[in-house]
Amino acid sequence: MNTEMQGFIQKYDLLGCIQCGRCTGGCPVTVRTNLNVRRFVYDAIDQSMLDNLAKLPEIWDCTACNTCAVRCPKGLKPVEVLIGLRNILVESGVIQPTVRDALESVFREGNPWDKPRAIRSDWMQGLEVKIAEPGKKVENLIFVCCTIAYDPKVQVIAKNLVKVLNKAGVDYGFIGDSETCCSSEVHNLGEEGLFEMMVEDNTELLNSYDAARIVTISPHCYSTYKSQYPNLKAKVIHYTHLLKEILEENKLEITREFPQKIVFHDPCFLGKQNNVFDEPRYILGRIPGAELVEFERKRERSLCCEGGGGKMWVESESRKERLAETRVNNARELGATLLAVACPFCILTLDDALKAKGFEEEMRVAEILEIIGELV
Amino acid sequence: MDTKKLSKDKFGDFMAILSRQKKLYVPQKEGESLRFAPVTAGSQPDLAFPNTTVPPKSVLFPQTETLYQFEQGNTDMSLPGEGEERVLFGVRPCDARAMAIVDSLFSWDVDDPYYLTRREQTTLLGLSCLEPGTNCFCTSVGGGPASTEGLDMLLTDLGEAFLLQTVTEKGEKIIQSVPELLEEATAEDLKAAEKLSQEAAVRIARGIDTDGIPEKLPGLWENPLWKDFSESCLGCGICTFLCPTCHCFDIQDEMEGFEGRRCRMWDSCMFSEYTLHASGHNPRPSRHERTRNRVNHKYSYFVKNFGTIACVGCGRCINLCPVNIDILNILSQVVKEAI
Amino acid sequence: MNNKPKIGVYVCHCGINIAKTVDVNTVTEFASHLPNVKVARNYSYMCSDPGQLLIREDIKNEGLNRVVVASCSPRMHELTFRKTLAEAGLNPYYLEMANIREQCSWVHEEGERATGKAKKLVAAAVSKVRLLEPLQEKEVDVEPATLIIGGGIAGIQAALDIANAGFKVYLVEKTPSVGGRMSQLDKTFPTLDCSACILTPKMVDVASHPNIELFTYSQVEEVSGFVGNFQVKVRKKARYVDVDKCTGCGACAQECRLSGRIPSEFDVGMGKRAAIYLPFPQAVPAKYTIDSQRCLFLTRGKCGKSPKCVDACAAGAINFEQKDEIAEFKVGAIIVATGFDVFDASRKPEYGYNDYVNVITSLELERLVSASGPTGGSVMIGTGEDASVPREIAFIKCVGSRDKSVGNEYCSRVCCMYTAKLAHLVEEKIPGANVRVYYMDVRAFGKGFEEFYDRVRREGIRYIRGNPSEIFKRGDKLVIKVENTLTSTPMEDEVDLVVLGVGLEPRKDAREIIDLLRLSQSADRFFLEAHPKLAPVDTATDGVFLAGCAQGPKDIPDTVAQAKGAASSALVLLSSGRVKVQAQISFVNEATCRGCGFCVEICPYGAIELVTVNRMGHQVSVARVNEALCKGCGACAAGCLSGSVQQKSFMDRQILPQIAVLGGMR
Amino acid sequence: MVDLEKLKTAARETVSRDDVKYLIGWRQGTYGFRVSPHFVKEPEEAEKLIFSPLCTNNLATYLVLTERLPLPRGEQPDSRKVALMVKGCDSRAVVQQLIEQGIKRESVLIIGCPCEGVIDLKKVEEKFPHLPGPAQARWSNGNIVFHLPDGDKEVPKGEVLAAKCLSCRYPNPVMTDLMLWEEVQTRGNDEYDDITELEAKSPQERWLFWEDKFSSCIRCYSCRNVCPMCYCEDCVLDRLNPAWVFRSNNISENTAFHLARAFHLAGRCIECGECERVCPVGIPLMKLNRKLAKEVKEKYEYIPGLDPESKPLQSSYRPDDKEDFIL
Amino acid sequence: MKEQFEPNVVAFLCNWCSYAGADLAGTSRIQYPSNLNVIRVMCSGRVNPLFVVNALQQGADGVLISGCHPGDCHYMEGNFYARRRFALMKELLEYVGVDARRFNMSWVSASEGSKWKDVVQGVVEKAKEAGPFEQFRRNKINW
Repeated sequence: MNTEMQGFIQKYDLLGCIQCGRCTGGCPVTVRTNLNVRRFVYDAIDQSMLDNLAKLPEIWDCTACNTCAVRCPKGLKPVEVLIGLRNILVESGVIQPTVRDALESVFREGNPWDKPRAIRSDWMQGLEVKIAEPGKKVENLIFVCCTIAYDPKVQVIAKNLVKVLNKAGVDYGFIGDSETCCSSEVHNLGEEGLFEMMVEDNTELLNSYDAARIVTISPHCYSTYKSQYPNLKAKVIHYTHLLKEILEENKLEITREFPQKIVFHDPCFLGKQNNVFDEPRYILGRIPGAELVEFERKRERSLCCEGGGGKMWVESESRKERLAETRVNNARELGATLLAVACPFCILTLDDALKAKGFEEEMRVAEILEIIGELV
Repeated sequence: MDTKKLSKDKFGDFMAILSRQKKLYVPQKEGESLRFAPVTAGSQPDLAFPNTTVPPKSVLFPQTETLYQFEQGNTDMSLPGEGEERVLFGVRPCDARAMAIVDSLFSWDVDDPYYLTRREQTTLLGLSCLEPGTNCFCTSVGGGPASTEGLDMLLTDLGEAFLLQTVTEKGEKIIQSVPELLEEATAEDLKAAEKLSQEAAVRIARGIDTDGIPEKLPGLWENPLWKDFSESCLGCGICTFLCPTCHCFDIQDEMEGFEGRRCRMWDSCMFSEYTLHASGHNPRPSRHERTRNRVNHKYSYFVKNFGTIACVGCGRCINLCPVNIDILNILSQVVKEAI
Repeated sequence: MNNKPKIGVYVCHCGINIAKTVDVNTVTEFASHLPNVKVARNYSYMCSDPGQLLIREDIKNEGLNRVVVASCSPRMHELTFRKTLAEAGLNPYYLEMANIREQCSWVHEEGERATGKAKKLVAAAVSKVRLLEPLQEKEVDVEPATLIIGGGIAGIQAALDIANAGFKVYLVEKTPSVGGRMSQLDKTFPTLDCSACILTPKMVDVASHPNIELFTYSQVEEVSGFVGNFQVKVRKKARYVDVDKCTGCGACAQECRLSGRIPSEFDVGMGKRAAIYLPFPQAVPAKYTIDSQRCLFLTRGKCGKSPKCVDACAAGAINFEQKDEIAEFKVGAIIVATGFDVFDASRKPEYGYNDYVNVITSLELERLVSASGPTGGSVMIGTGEDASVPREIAFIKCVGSRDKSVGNEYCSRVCCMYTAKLAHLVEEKIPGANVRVYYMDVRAFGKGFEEFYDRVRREGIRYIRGNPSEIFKRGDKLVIKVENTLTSTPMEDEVDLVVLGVGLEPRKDAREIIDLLRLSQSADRFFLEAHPKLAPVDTATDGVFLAGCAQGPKDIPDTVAQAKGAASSALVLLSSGRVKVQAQISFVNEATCRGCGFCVEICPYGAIELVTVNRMGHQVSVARVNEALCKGCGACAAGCLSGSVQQKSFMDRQILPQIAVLGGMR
Repeated sequence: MVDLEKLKTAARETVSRDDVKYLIGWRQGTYGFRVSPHFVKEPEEAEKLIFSPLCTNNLATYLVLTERLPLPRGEQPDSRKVALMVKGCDSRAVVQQLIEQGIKRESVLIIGCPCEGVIDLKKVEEKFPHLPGPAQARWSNGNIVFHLPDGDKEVPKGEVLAAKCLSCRYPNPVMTDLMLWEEVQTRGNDEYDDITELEAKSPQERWLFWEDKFSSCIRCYSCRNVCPMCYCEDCVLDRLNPAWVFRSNNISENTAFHLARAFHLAGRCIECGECERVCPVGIPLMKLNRKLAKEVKEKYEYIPGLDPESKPLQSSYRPDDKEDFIL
Repeated sequence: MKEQFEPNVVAFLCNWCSYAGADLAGTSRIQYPSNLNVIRVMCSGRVNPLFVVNALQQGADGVLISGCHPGDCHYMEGNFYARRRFALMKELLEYVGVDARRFNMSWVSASEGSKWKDVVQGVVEKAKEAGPFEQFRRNKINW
């Protein structure tokens, strides 16, 4: 047994657990997998069990939505126990090839998508983008997110942000090619060593700018910078904070009518984990002609889309329909014509679900920036 | 008295012999300040100064001095040791004159054994003051760059060599103890030294005609000038502690558990508790009475008692006053007011 | 008087407890040579009668004026030996003890070292005792009256006990009626007797007792003074109804334009009242009050042509000109019985309390099952035509208790039992209903509790172990997401009604009381008692006592018991009539005080104030210690830059010699 | 921009007021680069007032230095206001005195002189030694121009300014009744680099450093007397019973004296640097004071002399104050 | 033979928690080094930080302040003031080169007799490591 395992009880405060079951009760994936996170907290107290626990396939079902930690009455973080178990596997090298590739890609290229560093800013082509310079004052330093930078399906988010920022005349700067992965998913996949390294590197990089705020586009980057980077000098915000600010100060006008019935899906990393609920709704509320409806499971009770927790690179078995499909179904029942989100992962999972369900005719999944960009 | 010449290349040997004979004090840096301290291995004499921050009185009249030690519940007391022979090298003429002034106080009505013994055991080797400081005014108070009053021997830096002029027997003895290092001084040497000190005297930029000041002061007792000049006074002890002629002391018992010692230590007439009575009454309750006392003591009372002004014009009180209270300005105001 | 120290040093053998390790003869011999020591002796038991006699004889015969006893801890026998000194006619504070047992002979086996340390401790004591000064223990009279803040069951009970003992009580209640939370309850566990039936008579007694002056709709504004002598200011808020004229007929409320339009506090918002109202039918006093925040006339200056209540009141009791009044009086003791707030269920958004009408709190259910409640005692979801009777009913316990995520780590102590009670009542009111209780632990610790829990379970209430995590709607059912932790089964339970077993919290306005009385809070934010076990009703402020849920969650029997405890503590004070104040207190050398007020800020008891004095013609401000308030901690003395504040018996000049001896003696 | 005419006019008007006792400002000294505090009682005395890079003195000290002599029975003390010219740092002293009730707000009239930094006399006298006649200086575009007998000399600020001014965070008075001219730009953002540097040394090195400095102390008490925060009428360090520190001059008592002095200023020192400036033997006292200022800022987020409504640091606490040093 | 250095530690204990805790260690007969001597004050808030300077001057090789745990102060707040004062005094002492091992502060409650032993052992051990503190001692310098 290594010393890391010795520390499991202390590290995750396992003895603080009173077995109330709120973690498992709140876990969104229990309806479709065998994951019972409380049992892991309970079983992990026996150090000799750790290696066996780490081999259970359920540990890869967790989406890191954090509901278990938010709900825990004793302040424990059951999700981290699962990540700790993943770490044991990663250390021993027994991981799925897709995961290994993603981690290696972060190490080599600074992104999990196995794309070259050099083309990170390719999405900017044809746009008037301001690039921030280290040491120079900039109000808003924009952090793009690997998925948005590389995945052509969601690059539009960043492009539209540029459009919005330019229109609003906000002082901003992008990082450009030196931008590297926030490593949220590296942590969630259990690669602690790489994560620590990335935190150090990224802290140095981000602190080299004289920025008042770091504006993240993805809630995953937002949440990670906010809670796992203790030494950042600038304040970290999500773009919805900035966009709300812009709209409040009337720096941007949405003139075009948009007669749609919109339902907003709260991303876990934005809502549950960081209590950003009102900003996206404010922005959507400013769209002329749009009608806002709400899910039954909204805000603190929002249902996870299963995009996080490294699930982009992990295949796991399940019993029932995907939560993203449930979500799309619910949206359809509400009569929504537009399912709005504020997260690149949610876009990908919900859009997939939409297509799998064949609802493309009646409904559309779109990022808030996508909509706003179209309307200004 | 004798005149000799000490070549600079033999200066090191000269000092070495002196330090073997007696405890040798030379001006040395301590912190940022310059003061007389015993020569130890590796200590550096520093002679490029108008005068030391702390005057040499700190050796003859230490800031703190144990008079005797005692134990509670026990009438025995123990006295300090015998003391030792010492030499102070590099004393400026003004500071030496100051010691002569202090001598008259400590041998006044009652001989002070602590001071006088130490004075007797100490030889003062002076150094002519060839680069006067900004606020030097020794020439206004009866001194000069090459004054020998209070010294046992005066040295003058002639460039390649020092000219040695003995003043007392103690000085003679020093010369006699190092015959091998010395050569006879020539008339030219004496002349050169004379010239150097005269030139130095010319370079003294500040001064005042002190004639009549002692007589005028008593009449200015209630004059507003004291208030005017003391308004900005902080009541600190810089001007007095660093004055080479100030000699006031306090006696205190310092207790440690059941043991204690009686000691005397420098006091300053600028301190608020200086003349504070046990009743709480203070005849000099504010800074203007104290300022008045400081000037009067030097330029009036001491003159009356000992026939000399108790100020040697070293300029320390002007140089170091944090609020630019300038005794020359006070004196010139005294002169003006008296007319 | 010649006060040159003449010290007697008495070294105790304590049988062999000290003498076995410490060479008491050597220590005695050593002590005899210390300055100012006249006598040094040792004896087998200094605390025994002969031992004390030895000291008394020496004081008389040798003219001793200071005593050092080297024996056990001063915490053990300081008072004993002070008495010895006093009996011999010496000021008891001329004593210093050297602890050569607990902190020497018992903890160091090696004789030579222990003896050496004992010598040092004795020398340090001698060095200090020489400088001690005589102190006077002052006594002050106690005002034979008590202020009780809070008119719930705790305040009511304490008031009745003290009043029955013949002392004056001022009972101050913030709301228009006494009764508190207990009056909102329907039945009480585990006996199921009617809450109103047992409470109402006591409410009436309080109002009619000749020794009790009742202030309802009033607030304590200011408390100054100290134990035995508190000055109190109470603001009687304007009711806009002349209580002497009001007959409580209720005609005004019926006529009020806002009748049935304002959520009733008593019914937790489920029922409605008028702008002029009686909080509940059995309210005491049975006098109406106008809600100045709602009344149309008071808020807008206009109510139709004229206020309807005025027209309706035959007694002419309504008076819109009424102003707040201030009452001032003196008391010797204060009892804080301010109660609790129920946990605000909307702080757990995952339970959808704000979103769903069929998610209610236990207090709301309490009103629903009450015959005097908004539904006349039937358990219904919603109101009016949409109202329906729930069949599937779930209780969730520990809502807002034992939960760090809302900052409440404590157990609220009543939820387990009231849940059992309510489950039982629901089952009784809705025959055939399916009632289940979701729980983490069942804590049935009180008398008859376990038996009641047993009964309820046997009646068919299902207890499922698992704390629900989320509630949302699916169709017309509520879905409870929960894990049955006994079977490790995550499940979704569909029900009609969810009852949240909300916990008890410190009152939101607790800060006002803290500032008023300088109380402290424990980690759970309830008021802190002086000692959790041995002084559970006392506080760190002498003369201020706690009763009921203000100190921590409690059920009714415990509340009443503590109220009686607080009443008896107050009575001890009142009936003795005198109270001794600390002697080793702080004092100020006004001549050197610079008036910066650091000590004033530091003093936890508000015992120091700045006063203006004439110093040789100048008005200067200096600190002054109120000797009755000072508790003698000395924190002011250590914080005084000019050394002007000193603590008697612990003055700088008394401590520094101790340091010199202990630090310097090798 | 310094406007001397405006300053003098304001001073004349101020001292003409019935409720003003006198005004304290600066005037040229008797020689060299010295400046002396100037007490203006009559309007015509305002003519001598100056404001220049030579005005080092923190005049706030005089608000608490005046002796309160016994008044004859029946005579009322002069309770009129004292008008005071302040630089940024000086104004913090006034604010801190208000916090500590050392003075009353109504007894002082604060005239603000936004300041571009004052000289370090030692640095200047090294550059231009031996100047028996008085000299003047003024600020000029980031430089300081000295008017010397042999013509004007312009020197970059960095070469002659006092260290405290190079990292000054509060060049503009933080509280005034009258601001004489427009505020100047804040120059520094003090990171306490000098303190960190000394902290990095070994304990032995630090002891030797301070031993050297403290052993040269002559206990003249100028550091204490010049300090605007040291206004106890009877300083504990002067007291004989109990004798906290003996008057004896030796390394033990000197060290104890300086520790006590520094500690008493914890959370109170407003870093005007006067103690270090006046020390005749050059003890770097600000290195002591600033160490505590740094700790107070880091540990308790407290900066003295800014908010007259704030509670003094030494008489306040937070339940969650750091306690990593406790066993 | 090289004699082992026996340090002298002066401790200030509050009456209600730490002094009582030390008494408890006594009644429980828990053994600890005899190098530490206690001065009893009513509250750790009474301890003037200058006492520490004074103790070092008067010959102590180490100093300990001990009071109630935060929130447990008999006088409610005294130990909070003590904590602030000594946090700063400790910094100051270390800054002038006083060995960090010479100054200690602890929270020991009336029930922590064995913690008291640990504290004393630790403090004495540290003072021993730091060695005699001659440089600052009064009686070595000018007597």
